[in-house]
Amino acid sequence: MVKIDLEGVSKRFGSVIAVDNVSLSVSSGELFVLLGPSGCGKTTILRIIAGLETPTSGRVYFDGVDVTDMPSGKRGVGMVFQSYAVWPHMKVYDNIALPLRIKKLPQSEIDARVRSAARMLNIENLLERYPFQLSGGEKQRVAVARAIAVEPRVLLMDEPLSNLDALLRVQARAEIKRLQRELKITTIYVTHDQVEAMALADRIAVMNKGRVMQVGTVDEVYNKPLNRFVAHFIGSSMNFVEGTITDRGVDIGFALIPYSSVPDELVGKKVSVGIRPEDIYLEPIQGGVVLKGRVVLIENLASEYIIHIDVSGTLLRAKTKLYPQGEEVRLYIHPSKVHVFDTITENRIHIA
Amino acid sequence: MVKIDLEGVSKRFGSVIAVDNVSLSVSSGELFVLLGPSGCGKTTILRIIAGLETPTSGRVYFDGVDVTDMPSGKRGVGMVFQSYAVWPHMKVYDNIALPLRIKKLPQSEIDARVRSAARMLNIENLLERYPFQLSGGEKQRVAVARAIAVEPRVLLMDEPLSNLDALLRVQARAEIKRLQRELKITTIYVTHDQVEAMALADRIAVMNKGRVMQVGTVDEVYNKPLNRFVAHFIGSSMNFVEGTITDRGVDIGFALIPYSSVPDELVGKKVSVGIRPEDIYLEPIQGGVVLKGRVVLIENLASEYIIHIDVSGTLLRAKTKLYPQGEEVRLYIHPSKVHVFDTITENRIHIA
Amino acid sequence: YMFTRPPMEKPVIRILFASTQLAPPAEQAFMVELLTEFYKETGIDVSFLPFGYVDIANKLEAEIKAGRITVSLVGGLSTEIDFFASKGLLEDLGRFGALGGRTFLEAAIRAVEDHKKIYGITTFVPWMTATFVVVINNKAFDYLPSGLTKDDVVKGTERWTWDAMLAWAKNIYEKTGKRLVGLPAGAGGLLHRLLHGYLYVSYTGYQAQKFNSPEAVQMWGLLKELWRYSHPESTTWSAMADPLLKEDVWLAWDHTARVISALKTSPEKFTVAPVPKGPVGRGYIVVLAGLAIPKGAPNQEEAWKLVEFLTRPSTQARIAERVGFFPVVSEATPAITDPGVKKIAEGVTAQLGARDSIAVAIPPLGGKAGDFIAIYREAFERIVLKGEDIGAVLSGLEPKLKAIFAELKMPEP
Amino acid sequence: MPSPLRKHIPYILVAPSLAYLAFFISYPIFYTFSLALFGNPSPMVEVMTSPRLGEVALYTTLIIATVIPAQIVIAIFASLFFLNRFRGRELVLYLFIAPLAINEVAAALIWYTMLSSSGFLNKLLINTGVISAPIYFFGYEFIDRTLLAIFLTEVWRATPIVFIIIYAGMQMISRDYLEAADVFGLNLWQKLRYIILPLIKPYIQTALIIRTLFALQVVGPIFILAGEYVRVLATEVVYWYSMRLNPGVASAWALLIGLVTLLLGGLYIKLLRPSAGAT
Amino acid sequence: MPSPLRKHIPYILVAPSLAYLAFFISYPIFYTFSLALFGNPSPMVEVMTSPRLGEVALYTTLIIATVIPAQIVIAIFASLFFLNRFRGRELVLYLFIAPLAINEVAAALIWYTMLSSSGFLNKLLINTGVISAPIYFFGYEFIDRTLLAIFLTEVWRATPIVFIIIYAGMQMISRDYLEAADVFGLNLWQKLRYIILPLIKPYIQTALIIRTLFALQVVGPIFILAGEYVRVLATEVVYWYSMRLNPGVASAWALLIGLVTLLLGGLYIKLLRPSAGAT
Ligand SMILES: Nc1ncnc2c1ncn2[C@@H]1O[C@H](COP(=O)(O)OP(=O)(O)OP(=O)(O)O)[C@@H](O)[C@H]1O
Ligand SMILES: Nc1ncnc2c1ncn2[C@@H]1O[C@H](COP(=O)(O)OP(=O)(O)OP(=O)(O)O)[C@@H](O)[C@H]1O
Ligand SMILES: [Mg+2]
Ligand SMILES: [Mg+2]
Repeated sequence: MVKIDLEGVSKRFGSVIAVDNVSLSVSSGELFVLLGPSGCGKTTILRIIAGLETPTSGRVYFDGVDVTDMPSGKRGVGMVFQSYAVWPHMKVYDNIALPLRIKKLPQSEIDARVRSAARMLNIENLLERYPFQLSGGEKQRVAVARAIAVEPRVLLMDEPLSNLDALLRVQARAEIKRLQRELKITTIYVTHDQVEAMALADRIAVMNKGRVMQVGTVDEVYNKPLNRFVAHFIGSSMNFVEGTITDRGVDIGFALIPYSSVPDELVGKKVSVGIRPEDIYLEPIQGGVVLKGRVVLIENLASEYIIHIDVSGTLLRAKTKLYPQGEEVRLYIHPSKVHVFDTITENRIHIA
Repeated sequence: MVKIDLEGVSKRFGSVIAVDNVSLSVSSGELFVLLGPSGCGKTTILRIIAGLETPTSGRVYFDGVDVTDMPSGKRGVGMVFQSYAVWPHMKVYDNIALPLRIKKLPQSEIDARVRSAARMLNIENLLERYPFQLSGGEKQRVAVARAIAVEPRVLLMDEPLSNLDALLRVQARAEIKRLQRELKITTIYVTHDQVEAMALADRIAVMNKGRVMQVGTVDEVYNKPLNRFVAHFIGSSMNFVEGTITDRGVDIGFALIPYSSVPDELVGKKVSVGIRPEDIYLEPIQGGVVLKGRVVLIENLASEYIIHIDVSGTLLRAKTKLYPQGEEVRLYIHPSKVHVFDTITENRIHIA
Repeated sequence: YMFTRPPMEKPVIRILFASTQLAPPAEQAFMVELLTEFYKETGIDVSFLPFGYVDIANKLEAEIKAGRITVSLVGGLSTEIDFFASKGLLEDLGRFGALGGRTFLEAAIRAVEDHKKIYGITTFVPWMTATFVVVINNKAFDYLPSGLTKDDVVKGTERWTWDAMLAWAKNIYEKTGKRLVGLPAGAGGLLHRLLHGYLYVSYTGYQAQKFNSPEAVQMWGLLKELWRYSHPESTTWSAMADPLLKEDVWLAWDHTARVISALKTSPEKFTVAPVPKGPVGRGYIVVLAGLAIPKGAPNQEEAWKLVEFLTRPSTQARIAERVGFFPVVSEATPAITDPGVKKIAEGVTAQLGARDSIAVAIPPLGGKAGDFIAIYREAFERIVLKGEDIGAVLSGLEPKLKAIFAELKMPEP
Repeated sequence: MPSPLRKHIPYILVAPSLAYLAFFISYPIFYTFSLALFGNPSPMVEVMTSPRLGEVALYTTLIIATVIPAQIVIAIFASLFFLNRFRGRELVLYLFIAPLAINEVAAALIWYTMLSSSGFLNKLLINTGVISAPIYFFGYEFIDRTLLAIFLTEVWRATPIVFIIIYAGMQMISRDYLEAADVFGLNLWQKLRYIILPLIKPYIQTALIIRTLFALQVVGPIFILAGEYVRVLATEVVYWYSMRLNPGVASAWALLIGLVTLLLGGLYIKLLRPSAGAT
Repeated sequence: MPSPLRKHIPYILVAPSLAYLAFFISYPIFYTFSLALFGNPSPMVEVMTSPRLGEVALYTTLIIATVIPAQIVIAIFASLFFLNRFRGRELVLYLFIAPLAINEVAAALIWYTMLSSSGFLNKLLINTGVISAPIYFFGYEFIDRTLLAIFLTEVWRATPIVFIIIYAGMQMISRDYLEAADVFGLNLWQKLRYIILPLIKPYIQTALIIRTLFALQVVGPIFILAGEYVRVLATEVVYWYSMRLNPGVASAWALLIGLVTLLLGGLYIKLLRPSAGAT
């Protein structure tokens, strides 16, 4: 129920710029996901919001109130630390209960909350253990349980499920989402798992080298990446082909991707053209451009295949559930699924 | 270049049985993946192989030699700890170099190996930092670099890439695989990421509650899960429907999955039938069984959709790239992609 | 010790001088300095060897038994020499005749005479002395009680009694509101000496014999009274120099060595007086060090030369100034240059020379010395500090005191 | 280290040190016992029936029971304080630790001089008009205040040791744990109670043991500040050994010190057993 | 704690303790200085020009420079040893720590008795025929052996303190780091050199400071074992204070002790600055 705003926040550690002039707005009750490569500053942003780190410059607002200098404990945040930070001298139960005791909740309420959080994360049978008696994933779940049990106004989760198996992760993710919705907790969620990001996020921010590259819904980020970095980073790794804009579309050497209304000023521009493997079809689609190629390699991912195809010397990867029949194949690409970026600025060129 | 055998290995911590009578055989030069839910004993097995934990019972052999009581350092293993265990008082460079120095390698060789490992994991620019100056993912990469730089006979990796973003993970994974192949390092790799498991593994062991449930290639485990647990655990979560075997196939209430040669003794058996979401098609397939259903919910995973479909009161999930047209849909299932398990023993019933 | 010896011209005679005194390093250094001068003068090279008292006894005994004596001269307290003599380890010094140009003090002569009476020989030559005195801040003279003059105090006349001191303290207290008498009743203080060697002797004539007697009860009564005008911090003081300097007290009784620094710092402030007397006399302890020659010692003539050197007034004056032991010859005092030391030396001379004085020595009790002291200190604590009944305390402690002397088969002093 | 063979390695490695233990440690201990226990009358019996025992027990307890807790508390707060990095921190820290470098006898003398009736404190208070007559801290009549002076001196002199140990412990606490506490709203007191104190238990234990040990051995300052009239175990040892020349009884008192130390040490270890999880 | 306002909180919280620092800590320190420096002649000048200074420096250095390193080494190995859990560990541990409970004077007496010419050791060796004449450890002529006896006594008595501190430190090392060392083939020495010692630097530092401090203050045992012939800084303080009754010179020596302590303390802190990363 808190709206969080970052205004030009930067953080330097000596000569390292961990966060570089980030401005963000997280709506009240939103589940906001931070995505980005390792070392891009996600943890640092969470820590700044939590009040564990003072930004070198810039301000943080909760509901419009400047909290940049407010001590951490007063901000009403709950946090899952990337390193868990489970207190080693307390049993799991006490780890989860301590923040509640601090809040002077009645004993019965504390017990109920601890057990419900433990149930959500499948650690009910571990409540009497000490952290050193837990496996990595179990410890991580304790950290998550501790953060959600306090039902904070703001929930900050730093890769909370990275050490869990797929099944449990889906389950835990669903529980977190439910709780978050129910209590309308403004949540900022760091993850490396794009499926998780997409399943959870109201909106996503994609970061790189301390900067925010794009903020938007899953669809926006996936379908309209603002620059080459985002396009490359989101989804399975994109095929890139160099090309030139002509008045009829984009010429990528071995094919022309037709666009009807190309603005004159763009004509002749060198561009990088990105196509996702999953947007390359082996069966005909409506309005698709046809390419001819030769299958070079087939990777079996159990439920689907990555097919490496040589198209006039350029290697493209296509993701498909169908095993290709024969070596020579026809590929179909829809112009609306083709992303065009300026070769120099790497920014998206809107073209249709 | 070492063949590893576990023979009836168990490990108890007080009343907790972390590993329960596990026998495994990892071939020389193999990349063997351990998969299983959080807390199932993966780390414990690695630690037993590394010599950090003495099994309560059972023996460990390296190339047929009993190493159960051999001190860890003598075994020639390299390990990536789940908690990284990067030495905090040493710079990244020294963390990677120390094990090499211990081996008395020439200085130039050490430097070359440190830099090459760092390059593989994209941490070349962090060599002069202390661990406390690193992000979580960076620390994890240091741990990986340290383990691979020693070029051990046996490489044990406990979720080595869990804190990396997808792109980097793919890259690192490829590098690890390459190195492992090149040097023929027997590798045991723990991961929660099934895509990773499938991309890397020569063979997979699926564990549950300290036991090994199935060992096999990716294909075997995925296509012929030996029991309900493996079927459920591997791949995106399977649809399960109760049914009964008849002489013509398996009756699942709203449809009959036809099998031509049902052994007589199986007729009348209660079974659980599992169908993976990716094996439910919205377009006709050859030899498929047709079901009719109503779309209840569509989850957008950006590159594909999970479609929840009500089929005569039973909810099935289908994974598809196509957005369904209209509410009423037809589903197609191929009998060869249907997994049949005994409802009581939960073991696979081979039927065709 | 590194000091450059002069080049050897004539054949050097070496003698060993073993001493229980002046063992502390700085005093040793002083002795070495002194002996270097002696060497320059006589060509006799003396090695000064500080030893424990028991060690010297053992060494002498062993050497005499073996017939190979190395030590030519022994320095020690008169009581220690008494012990050596009782074992027959010493030469008769009578044969060396008198030392000219110096007059030994009354008390010193008496000690030598005492030994002669027991052993029939002159066992030692007095060397140096120390005793307890009363140091007075000159301001106190403004508060003398009626019937007591400054002269009485300084000269130690009939009127300078413990009662007079009490009256004086009381007068000071009434006029200034301050308790300005100081006694060394702290942990390392020598209060017990005041008790057995001064007050008891002055009131009963003995240190221990009349421990529990009406005279003793009277004495304790006086002390209790005096305590009321004594500085309360006295129980933490082991030496009076500091309280005197800070003017925490005006009248203080203590060992010469423990007040000397005050007098060295501000000689003009203080007067040193002999101790007051009691009904029986002016009881006081004299600590006397003497020089003796072991039986059959080598180079006895040279040793005697050293004795002569060490008892010369000029040497004595220097010893007083450097190590705080006082001269045993009256000619030495005027030779002292430091005004503070000189003041004390005068006080000591006055005390040692007083006619009505009863000099006593600390009884040589060996391992029982601690028990002996403890009895007096316990009496003080219980009677004066805790206010217990005098008679009861004394009767309670008396058997213990007697037991000590009984055990050692010694007469009670 | 798993091997059963390797389990013996420590023993083999330290065979010499075990011999050392057996001989050089046990023998002297037995020697003290024999000195203290045998004799006629047995010095230990003498001590146990001595009328001073009560007094000694009282003062020893009083001093130990006030000084040590005060030191632990001060050291904990000082450590918390010095964990903040502020300008001039190093200087203040050194100043705080400085008394360590002062000999205990010297320290006692300084405090004696400062608190004595004509000392600095009284002069200051009189000159500023706060009091008109000096406050006496020393002397038999003011033994309560003397105890206060002993308390102050000991705290002044020996707290830095406790501080050094506890500060080292606090610095070792992983920042994560404290940050988690901050985030979850624990205030300073709660952080202290629930996180810091449990985690530094082994240090508090070490500090307590070391301090008790030394507090039980303090002699010089007590003699200086209180004369003979505040008797504690250690002053009895010195008194019997060097004033009464009775090594037997001195040993018996020394043995009592040893026993009390071991007893308290055992108590601390028992009370401050680290929570199972704290590594 | 980010807020600029909060930055002041520590100051406010500890205003009283700052006052305490200013008054109760600084004043006595200045007092010692003034006592030691002023006077005519200045006691400090007297000390610095005294012929004993060389001797005192020699013996002090000899004792400090042998005892403390030996203690650190023994304590490190003992800690390594006691980290292994073996049967009877607690008992051996208590035995090892036991000398702590013995008063330093008592300890010295025990060793004196044991090593004296008619003592236990000589009797043992003579009776077992190892030697025929007693070995003398004490007396002016055998001052080298007396130093050995002092060394043994001090090591025996005070090593447990060093041990307690270093052991606490080793127990705090996260098991992970040691396990990583095991896996990567570091042997015991390498583990010690590369992992354990760097990580316990702060503890070694604490132990060094505390031990140096106390070693510089030892008087009783030296007087007992060596009489007056082994002169160190601390014995000079006592000598000048209680034998020569000269607080000025005593203070000057005490000040020297203080300076040496601070100097060595500073040195330890400098040499053992924890590696930047070790928290
Ligand atoms: N010291 C211990 N005491 C008690 N139980 C323990 C101890 N160590 C591990 N366990 C338990 O043993 C089981 C196996 O632990 P292990 O660490 O091997 O799991 P894991 O498969 O690695 O799990 P994860 O994926 O969460 O890391 C877990 O249930 C854990 O709680
Ligand atoms: N104390 C520090 N000193 C120097 N650099 C630091 C420090 N802390 C973090 N950094 C650097 O700041 C950058 C951002 O770190 P941060 O922990 O926010 O990354 P992250 O996005 O959370 O990465 P990961 O996904 O790997 O956890 C990294 O490059 C890291 O190396
Ligand atoms: Mg991070
Ligand atoms: Mg694990």
